[in-house]
Amino acid sequence: MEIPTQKKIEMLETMLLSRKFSDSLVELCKIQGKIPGMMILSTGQEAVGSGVCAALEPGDVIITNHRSHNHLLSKGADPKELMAEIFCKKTGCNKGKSGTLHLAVPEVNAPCTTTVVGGTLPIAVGRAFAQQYREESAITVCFFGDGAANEGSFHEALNLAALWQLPVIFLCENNLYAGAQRYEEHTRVIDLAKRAGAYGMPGVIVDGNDVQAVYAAARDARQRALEGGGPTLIECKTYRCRGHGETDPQHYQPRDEIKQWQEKCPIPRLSDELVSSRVISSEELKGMESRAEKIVEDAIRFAEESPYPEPHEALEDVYV
Amino acid sequence: MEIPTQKKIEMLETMLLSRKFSDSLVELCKIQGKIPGMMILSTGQEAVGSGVCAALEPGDVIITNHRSHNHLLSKGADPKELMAEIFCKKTGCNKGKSGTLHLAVPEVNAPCTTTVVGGTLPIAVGRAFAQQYREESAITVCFFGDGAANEGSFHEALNLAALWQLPVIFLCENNLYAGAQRYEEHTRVIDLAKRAGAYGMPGVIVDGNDVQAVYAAARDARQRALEGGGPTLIECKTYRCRGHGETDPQHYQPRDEIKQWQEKCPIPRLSDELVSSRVISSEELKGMESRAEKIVEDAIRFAEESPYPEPHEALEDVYV
Amino acid sequence: MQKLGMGQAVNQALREEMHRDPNVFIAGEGVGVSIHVNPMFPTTGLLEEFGPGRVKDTPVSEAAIAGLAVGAAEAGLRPVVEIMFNPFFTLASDMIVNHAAKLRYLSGGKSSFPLVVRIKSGAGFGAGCQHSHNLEAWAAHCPGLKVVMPSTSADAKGMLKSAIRDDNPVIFIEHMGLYFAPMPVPEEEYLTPLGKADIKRQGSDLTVVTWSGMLGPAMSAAQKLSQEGIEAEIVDLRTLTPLDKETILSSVKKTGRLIVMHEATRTGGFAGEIAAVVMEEGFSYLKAPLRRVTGPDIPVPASPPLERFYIPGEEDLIKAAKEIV
Amino acid sequence: MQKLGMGQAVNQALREEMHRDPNVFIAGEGVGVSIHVNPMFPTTGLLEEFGPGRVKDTPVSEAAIAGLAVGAAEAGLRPVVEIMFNPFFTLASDMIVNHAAKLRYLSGGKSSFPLVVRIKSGAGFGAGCQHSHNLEAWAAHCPGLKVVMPSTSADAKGMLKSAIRDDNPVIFIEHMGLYFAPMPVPEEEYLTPLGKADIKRQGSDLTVVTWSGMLGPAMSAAQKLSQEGIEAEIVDLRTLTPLDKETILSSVKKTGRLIVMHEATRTGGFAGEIAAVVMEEGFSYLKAPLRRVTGPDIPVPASPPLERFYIPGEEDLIKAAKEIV
Ligand SMILES: Cc1ncc(C[n+]2csc(CCOP(=O)(O)OP(=O)(O)O)c2C)c(N)n1
Ligand SMILES: Cc1ncc(C[n+]2csc(CCOP(=O)(O)OP(=O)(O)O)c2C)c(N)n1
Ligand SMILES: [Mg+2]
Ligand SMILES: [Mg+2]
Repeated sequence: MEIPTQKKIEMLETMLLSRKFSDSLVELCKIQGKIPGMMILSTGQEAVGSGVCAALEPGDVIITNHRSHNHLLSKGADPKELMAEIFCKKTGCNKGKSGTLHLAVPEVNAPCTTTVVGGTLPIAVGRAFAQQYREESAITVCFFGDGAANEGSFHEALNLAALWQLPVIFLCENNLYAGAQRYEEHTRVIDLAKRAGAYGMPGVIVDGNDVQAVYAAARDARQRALEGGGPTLIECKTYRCRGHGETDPQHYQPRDEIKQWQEKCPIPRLSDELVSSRVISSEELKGMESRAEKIVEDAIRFAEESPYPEPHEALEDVYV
Repeated sequence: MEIPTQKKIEMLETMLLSRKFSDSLVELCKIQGKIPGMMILSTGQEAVGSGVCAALEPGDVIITNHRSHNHLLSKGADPKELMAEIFCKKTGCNKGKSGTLHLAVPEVNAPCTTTVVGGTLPIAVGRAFAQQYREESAITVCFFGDGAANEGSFHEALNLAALWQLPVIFLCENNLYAGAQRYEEHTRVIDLAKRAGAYGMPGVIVDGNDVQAVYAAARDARQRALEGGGPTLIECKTYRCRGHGETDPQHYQPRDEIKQWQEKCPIPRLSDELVSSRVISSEELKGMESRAEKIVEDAIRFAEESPYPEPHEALEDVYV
Repeated sequence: MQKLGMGQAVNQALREEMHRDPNVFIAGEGVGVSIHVNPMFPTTGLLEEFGPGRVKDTPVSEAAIAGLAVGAAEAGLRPVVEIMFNPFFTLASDMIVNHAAKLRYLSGGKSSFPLVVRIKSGAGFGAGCQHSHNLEAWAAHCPGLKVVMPSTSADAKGMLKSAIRDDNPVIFIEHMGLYFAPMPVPEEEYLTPLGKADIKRQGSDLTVVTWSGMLGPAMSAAQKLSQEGIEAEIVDLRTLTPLDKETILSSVKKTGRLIVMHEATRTGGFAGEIAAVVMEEGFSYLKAPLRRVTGPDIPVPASPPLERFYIPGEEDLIKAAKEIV
Repeated sequence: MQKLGMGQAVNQALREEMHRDPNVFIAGEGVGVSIHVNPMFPTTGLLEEFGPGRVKDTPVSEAAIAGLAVGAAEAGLRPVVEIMFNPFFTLASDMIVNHAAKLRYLSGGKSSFPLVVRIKSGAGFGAGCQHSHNLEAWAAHCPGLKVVMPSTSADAKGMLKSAIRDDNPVIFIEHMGLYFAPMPVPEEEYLTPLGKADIKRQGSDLTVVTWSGMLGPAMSAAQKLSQEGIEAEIVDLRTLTPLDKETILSSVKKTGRLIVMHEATRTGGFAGEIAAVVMEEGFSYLKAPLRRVTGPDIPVPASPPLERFYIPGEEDLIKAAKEIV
């Protein structure tokens, strides 16, 4: 099935936005005291969130993890509120309670983000169960990493989802590393997608740096789920171009490995195609880039100018 | 490879002993107050423990679960001490602290029995790790049920064992039920052995009511493990002829299903073969049966005549 | 008035709430088809009444069961999931403690998790410590959770209904020993509020704060003490968090003496919390040392004489009372 | 004397014990190759020194990591495994609580489990409650475990060495804030016993029982109080279980006043246990109400002003002290 031009442009836009967003954070978090906590980015992996979310409708739900910015921006979260939350400001989407790690944006159906590795999986099962229970025409996407695929929660969640044929996509973003451990150091199975077979569920391997392939795989899996065909495990093969977090010196990642993958960057891969096939002009591409830049600049200004929460606000929001 | 005659006789003996042991417990636990706690038996599944343990050397270790009697007897545990422990007596192998559910017999290298479903798997990984660490020529067998295969611990344990190529056999006793849930109600995968592939580990399906097939599979897996070939997942297909425990009315198990499986009883299957091929005579078989009966009678007498522990002994054995 | 065991009372509460609100569903290991065919058990008959769409038997997967509740609750359903025995709370604890309890806070109040986790607990059935381990103190140490532990069938019914309607995650712990003790339960619809202790017996000489399976022995001890002229006030805590300090403190103000009785092991048990609250806010009321009547610091053993040794009883409370009155 | 952060002290202890005993090995997520290349961290350099056979990086699988320790310990090895952050204790808790702590008891004393679980803990690094959640009270409520929480580098080193040689499972909790505070550590071989509190400051007016990251603020508060004529005795608990009641009680006997200070949330925190012990066994010593200086009953928030609000400090202790002296 063809991918509509409009979708391609949308995906290019969310990838550009995500990239600008991350790049600015790389710089910002170097400035002592500007951004508290860890800084975990998905530079180079933007095709995953952008491709998947382009295949979703607003009523579809995503549950995401510590490496969430690209997923959330692609799902339509407000960059200002995200940035303010990353700055731990009162105007952030979670009033500064979350910071960068647990950004929850229920307005765009991204209601739960967890930094417990593997935590997204059972929650996504529950969220998809609710969709099935209510006979909604909507699905849930669960993002997680290759490392998370070795948590017990992965196993229990996939088994239950397959058993009950829940409308969920388990989207494994295999970026070759879990912390400092390379893929071969955390499992012997060659493709994580193969694990789908252990639950009687289809498993799909996708080039995670090809946003169109990601989109197509997500669209197909979504369609199957809506038709009652149950869950799909999609493994997007990609690469963590930066460290686990921004303080990670990446001493264990071979330089040429990083370089090779940087050359597979998903953004020029799509933009070159769109420009060379004259879907957009180079000027339009430039325009898209500067719009993304402007959005990020505005978001940073908003975040910087926003106040921190008052200390006693810490006491709020524990209970309903 | 041929199975030595001596092994066949040994397996018949441990199966007979296990069966007499269980059958007597069926009756004993009907008598109010005689045996406290739950009574979980493996009637009809004796080929599994007997076949596996016959393939082991004394230095090999087993880690077992709530349905342990057959495993422990086959590994050589003293029937008197087992029975006394089941009776919760002071002379039991665990001084009455365990009762029937957590029988630990380190003397025969069965040091940990856990009734937390799935609990055996990570422990077995640790035990096998010690064997590898010390370069022992010995392996660990981990017993667990089909239900346990859906616990997260299964996943984490198999992944780690395969990654480190530990000398362990994961022995799944698929008796078609986990509590009142039939196999199809807890997973969609047709054969649990298939899950081995999710970890890059060999998986083997065995007729769990054919003790010789069980023995052969365990022997092969043991050999592979000793040669550095790492773990194996063996799925023994068998059937829980009695209820989950002795108070379970089995209302959810079709009568004819039970009957069909009773006809596949592993004991006559072996004894008929041995008698018809004149390895043993019918008289010798009778002799074996009455020896087993005698052992169980002695065990029961020992257990009945033994005292309960003194109340304050409850305070002992918490810390070294 | 009808007389029900606590399992039956729970059953009635589930049934009523499922009739009232289509968003309520139950899930767990054997909540539909069970190895127990016993009208005294909490979920008996619900599958027949509400069908497999709302009564969900699950695989043996405690993390997934708890995650199911977290995700479904966020969507606005009202899951009531069961953890078969209290020690298996460990396997569900990441989902409950790091997710159900925290995700609302982390969202800045945007998401909420109206779920109930029912847990069967209590020693006394000879199964040993992997089945019997009272861990209410764990849940009570986690802001974001409410922890309910009723002692009577009537409270169990009214509080479970309140728990299901509460918009917060509630840990609802049932003592299995109470399943088989018929007690009066009102026939008409009622809700029992969470967070309110209940004085089950008035007394002037000492306050006994207790909950769950220990209410019974506490009440009978009180009766015996009364014959010797000691009048114990029995405060049935019912809810551990939010803690009803007011009721505890005003009772201690009256009696000047405090005993806390629970089945859980002593060190780190919730008795400590109550002691601390009274020592902070009711110090001037106190006329005598505290006594804790609890399980000893050992795992629950299987053998009957050992298990009886473990479980605190009437005699222990009487002894403690006499020490301080 | 050498000055080491607590991470370095832990590192030295591990190194010495691994040299001494070939049965000691370490395992965990990134204990070998780490995303932190920092000499202040506890496992830096061990892979290079002892090789991948004894320094085992694992997958992200907390239950398997803990199970590895349980099984290997039963075999007589002395595993020291790491749980990266305290909230992930939940994921390992079945193996630790239902197995490491109970299997010896259930075996009637036949099997034993000489293992150490090292846990990194503490708020203050802006990561929020899924990384920062002090759960020592959970472990301390489980008979069969020992729970150690040192406050100084010297104690960390001596106590970790004792923990490794102990034949019981030991939960060893390190406050990450202390990794970066160099403190004197003896150069020569020494062992610090488990189960003994340490009076870090003598005082006559009130007793402050504290541990881990709170010792620092407690000591500086004591200094300020002293300038106002209030002399606080600071009891560094160091080991939660087995609890050194004797030291606590004799201090309270001297001062007549008790404050317990910990970083964990208040309700259900281990301060309650200490309050209860004193109220039971030292009631007559008490001249004033208890004060608890603890985290409030909220999850740890990420934003700096909120997180600072969470963490109890010097000022809170000074205020509490003045209330009761
Ligand atoms: C349960 C748990 N264990 C450990 C950690 C620490 N941790 C955070 S991210 C991470 C690696 C996760 O790898 P992966 O799932 O591949 O995601 P990636 O970071 O590569 O996107 C680890 C170990 C955690 N957050 N949660
Ligand atoms: C973690 C945990 N969850 C639930 C239970 C209750 N339970 C005991 S045995 C059992 C069924 C186990 O099924 P399976 O693994 O197939 O073993 P089988 O009983 O068939 O031998 C269950 C659910 C338990 N003991 N532990
Ligand atoms: Mg990864
Ligand atoms: Mg089974």
